[in-house]
Amino acid sequence: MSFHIDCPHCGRRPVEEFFYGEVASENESIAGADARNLDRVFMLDNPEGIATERWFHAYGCRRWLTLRRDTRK
Amino acid sequence: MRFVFDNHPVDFQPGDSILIALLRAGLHPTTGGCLCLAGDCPHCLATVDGISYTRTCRTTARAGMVVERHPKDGLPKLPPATQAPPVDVRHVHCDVAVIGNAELPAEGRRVVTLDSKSGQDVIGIYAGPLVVARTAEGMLHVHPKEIVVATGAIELQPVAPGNHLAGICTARAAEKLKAAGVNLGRTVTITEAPLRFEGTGSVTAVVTREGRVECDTVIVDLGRTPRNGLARMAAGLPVRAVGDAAREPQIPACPQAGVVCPCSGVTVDDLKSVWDRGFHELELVKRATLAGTGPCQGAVCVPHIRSFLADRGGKLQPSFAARPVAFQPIMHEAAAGAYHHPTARTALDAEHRRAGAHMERSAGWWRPWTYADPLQEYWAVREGVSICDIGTLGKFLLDGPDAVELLDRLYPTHVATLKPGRARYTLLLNERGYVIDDGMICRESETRFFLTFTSAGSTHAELWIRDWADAWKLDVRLLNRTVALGAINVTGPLATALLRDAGLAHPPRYLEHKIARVGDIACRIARLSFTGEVSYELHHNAGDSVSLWRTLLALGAKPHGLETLLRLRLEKGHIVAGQDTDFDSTPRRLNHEWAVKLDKPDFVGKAALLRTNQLPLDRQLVALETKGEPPGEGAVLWNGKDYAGYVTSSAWSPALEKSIMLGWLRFFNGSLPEEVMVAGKTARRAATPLYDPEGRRARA
Amino acid sequence: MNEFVERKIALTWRAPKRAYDVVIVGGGGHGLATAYYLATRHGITNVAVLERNYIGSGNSGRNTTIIRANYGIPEAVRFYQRSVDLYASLESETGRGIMHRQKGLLWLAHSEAGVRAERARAEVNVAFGTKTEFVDPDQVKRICPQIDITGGGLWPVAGGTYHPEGSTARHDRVVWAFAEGAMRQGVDIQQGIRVHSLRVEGDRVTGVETDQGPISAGVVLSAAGGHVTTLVSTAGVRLPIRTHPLQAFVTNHYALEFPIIVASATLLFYASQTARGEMLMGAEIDRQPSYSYRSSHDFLQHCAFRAMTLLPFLRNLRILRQWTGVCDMSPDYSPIMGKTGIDGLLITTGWGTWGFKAIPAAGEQLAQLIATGATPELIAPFSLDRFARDRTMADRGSAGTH
Amino acid sequence: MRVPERFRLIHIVASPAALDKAEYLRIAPDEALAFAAPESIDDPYAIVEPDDGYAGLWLDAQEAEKFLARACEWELPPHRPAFAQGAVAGLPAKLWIERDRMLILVPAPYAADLEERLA
Repeated sequence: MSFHIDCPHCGRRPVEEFFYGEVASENESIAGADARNLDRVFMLDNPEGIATERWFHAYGCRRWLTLRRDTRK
Repeated sequence: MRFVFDNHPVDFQPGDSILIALLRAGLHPTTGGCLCLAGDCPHCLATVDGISYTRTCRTTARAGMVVERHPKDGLPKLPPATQAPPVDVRHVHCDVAVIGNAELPAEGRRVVTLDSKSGQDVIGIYAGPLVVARTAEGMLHVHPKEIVVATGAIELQPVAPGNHLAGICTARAAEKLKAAGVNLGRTVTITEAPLRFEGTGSVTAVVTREGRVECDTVIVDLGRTPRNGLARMAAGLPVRAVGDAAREPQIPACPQAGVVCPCSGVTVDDLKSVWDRGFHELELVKRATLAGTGPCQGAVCVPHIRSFLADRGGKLQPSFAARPVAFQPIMHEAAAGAYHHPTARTALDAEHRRAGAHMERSAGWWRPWTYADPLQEYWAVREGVSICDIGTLGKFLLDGPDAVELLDRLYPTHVATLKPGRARYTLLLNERGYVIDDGMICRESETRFFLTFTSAGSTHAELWIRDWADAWKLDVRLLNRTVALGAINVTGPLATALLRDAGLAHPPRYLEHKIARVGDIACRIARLSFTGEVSYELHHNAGDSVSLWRTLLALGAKPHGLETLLRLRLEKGHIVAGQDTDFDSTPRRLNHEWAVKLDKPDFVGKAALLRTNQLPLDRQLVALETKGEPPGEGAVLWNGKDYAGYVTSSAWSPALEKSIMLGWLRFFNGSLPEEVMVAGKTARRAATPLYDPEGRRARA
Repeated sequence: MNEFVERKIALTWRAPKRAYDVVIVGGGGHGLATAYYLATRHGITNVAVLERNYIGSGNSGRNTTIIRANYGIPEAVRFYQRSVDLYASLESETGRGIMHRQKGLLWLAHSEAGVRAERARAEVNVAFGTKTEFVDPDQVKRICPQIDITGGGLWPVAGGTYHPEGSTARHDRVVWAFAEGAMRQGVDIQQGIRVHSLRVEGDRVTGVETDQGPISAGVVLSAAGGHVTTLVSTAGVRLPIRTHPLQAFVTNHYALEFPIIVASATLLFYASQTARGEMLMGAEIDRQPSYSYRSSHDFLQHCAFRAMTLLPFLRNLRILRQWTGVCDMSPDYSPIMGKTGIDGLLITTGWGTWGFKAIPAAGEQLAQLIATGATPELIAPFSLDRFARDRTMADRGSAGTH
Repeated sequence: MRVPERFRLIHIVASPAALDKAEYLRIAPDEALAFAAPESIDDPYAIVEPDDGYAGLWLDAQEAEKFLARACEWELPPHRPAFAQGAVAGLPAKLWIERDRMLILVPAPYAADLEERLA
């Protein structure tokens, strides 16, 4: 599956220029040692539909971007 | 002008396809079947210049070509290996790509037309959108905003006994043959499926409901179905079909007898047989008979199978999902524009090769494995002074008001307490509390840090730092210096003396770093130790690497390669992330809890460690020693008859005169066995570091 | 006459009932094998297999049909060896041809690190009863003369492992042999029925909701491939699974002159020749999750390039078709089988790129779990709670391709 | 084609506002390359370092167009001069495109690969 990503710095580029970086990190404490932590680090969202994802433009600006993508398309 | 067909010369006229030339000469590239001359059917496939499954109707004859029939019984042989220069690729950007033959008002838009009649064969429409075509000049990758599919229609082929005979063609094919001056003899045109074709080899008569007619050629005019595979392949993309490609498919009468799928040799009786045993879905019928899975990918058979299933099941099922490829390229063409994944070279790469080093790929870099004699290289470090190219290390500069905050949250070690000019070893953990890498933190000023990571971990390190800095919205500046800086490790008991000879009056002390000149080259000098001896990492502008390397060699240092480095560090019990670690290596499993400060408020992986540290341990990375030859890396450890783990690193230690290992050892009844069997020998657990346990040599 | 026309297997379709002892969601190899072993080994036949499309339409019908046991950790070696053994006797057990061919599998290494990994693989394989031997480049060339040992000058072969029990079988035939065998014992297999959620009362599953109404069940097994997360989330169960596409392609049909399976973890590709003569090639999963069956040219281009690097005779073969499946990838590259914390709800997932080779063993073991209520020892290490227990089954032997 | 050579550039990481004040090869909002060291950067935390990490060469407009048509699958910006970055011939490239010539830079460890792919 191949598609294009609009990099806000570099422009439209093929997906092969990017690293997939999983879902967007949540800006929250990283030290809560509870079941929620286990859930967060292993039990993944795997949306069959719109996903909010982080991609790293490895071949260009080498910055992360956040995008929304339909995983069914 | 002639080409060769099964060892016979065949004359052709300029512009002739191979098929036309053969038919004009009274020859046929296959045993027969209804010819379409439009690239849809499998009846003209032959081996052309060694390439099988070539459509002779779409291949222009050239003098000297070698054309061969596919074997009558059996399949074409696998071809021999050949060499050929890569096929060229050209990228074209446009507004509209038109596939086929459609008049489209340009209206200021950039239009690219890809027409198979002009030799542009489209392989597929992919997301992007991207249209990939094969042309006489090479491969064309067209990047349009929208796509128009104007590929016309396929003429239906007849299903009836005898449809495999030569001398049958479609109506449009007949027109082309007549125009090319091919003698069709006595012709008869049929507009509905016949009861049968008669003849041996070639058709001599056709029998329809109206009767029997003798002839030399049967012209079949049964209707058309859209040639829309490319459009169907592109569902969800900005593609529209126009003209005949957008027409409603014509469903032929339910086939009664004969071959339905000429590619796979599937008959109407086969369809009946699988239907009667419960295979009712088009896809299941396809899979149970292999109809539609041959070279024509269902162009001939699918309309008839749909008709058959509608007749039996009462409803018309949709056609198969269309998938690439539409035009079948050879692998050499498909691979055009692919580049082999590059392996990086340090600034000293040519120096190593000139010195005759055996180079190895390691973590994406070419690295010298050994220059000649690994034992000599080893003793140069242990007893003299030696240099190693460590330019592959990940190297970063970090600054900013939040730099300390960021690093204290990223690393499991204390950062705020590190004084400028000092350096500290650190692990990197992921959120699961597993070790993903290790490295050094060198503090330069209140806010500026120089960070190193392993060669294998350097790519990930940048992603990791930037991702967390973004997530926490911390104000930092990060510069990746990995390829901008070269790095040379000067190590051995005589290292300090060598640097003094190079003009460095005040080398840094253990775990300190400073910026100073070595020879006339400005370096960041970090005194660390991976080898167990006094070591200075000289980080410098990569453009100066060769000069610095030669200066150090001239002062008497000998180079050592990766093999020696791995042996030296094993004697010190230092882990190599990725070799000695596994996907689930917690610091506790690695015996590296000393490197994790759980009293820190917050760091990546802390929550996971607090949770997993409550659980009983299952295994640990331990050091082992044994007499004689070193067991192979990967060797299994046995505790009596029980599997106990495996060796991750193994080498002969010349200094200790025994074989030493790191390996994963399982707990038995809550404790680690003291002795295990490996490669038929007893190995004992040993405390690390094995070499110079007090660490006096590195600090000397 | 086409020898590949299926002439024996007969599928018997029945009208659906509203209640079963066991409902299996997903009519692929895993779901059907579990139904088969439930019926034939344990006499449990009040079972429905619910398939949203046609049987074998998901990864079972899209995979590249390789069977092997040369995994990297003891637990996996034992489990997959059980599958290799069951596959070898499946034709005689079912009386149905699955075109099982033992071909031997050659797994190539191209660096010191790769050699180290292959040596480790051979060691742990032999320790747990799987035949795998380390071979040097000369032996590689003898076993498969078509390999360019210089790797096209780019990736010279430094060694590898040879796994003689590496085999292939025709994927559809495997699906149908299990389906027919289950149907004969009275199992209901329903096609074209979509399960959209699980019915749960308290912490116990009671059945499924489908587009054709509710069906109640004492036990529900999710064998829904890449769609497992969506399905079990309706019962509040969260999984460590991401769904990724895996692509493959075949060439046209050629004489059967490539009798072996070749793989390279460094070049990330593998190749074999199907019983009908297509050269079949695949690579690693697409990096980003997706449920899309769309194929990419980037995959075709790079897989073709890497394949030709090691097998230069491929250069002049014509490509017939490329396709895509969607894989349920686990974080440790090992499957997840068994209980979920919801009574009566079982899963079989995490099959990633290695599901086909596990079909008989997974089906047999899950059937035993359903019949006895106790997790068999062979699959106990692969339970879902291993992530909470910090006992992940990290397997370098399965990471990468097929 | 000629052989790519190691270039010495100046690499700057600084606040976007500080970088907005001059013309640079702008890699990212807070990162830029310059052909010469700037006189000053208005950011106390700015990192300004000589950078030997790129290798490349100047191509004339015709050479550049020919090379990019086969090695670059994305569209170049229309204006001149222009800075662009992305995959070229499978390498992470930085392009400085003037009206009649173009500088192509890749990480110096891949200089040999660029040379091979230009051939």
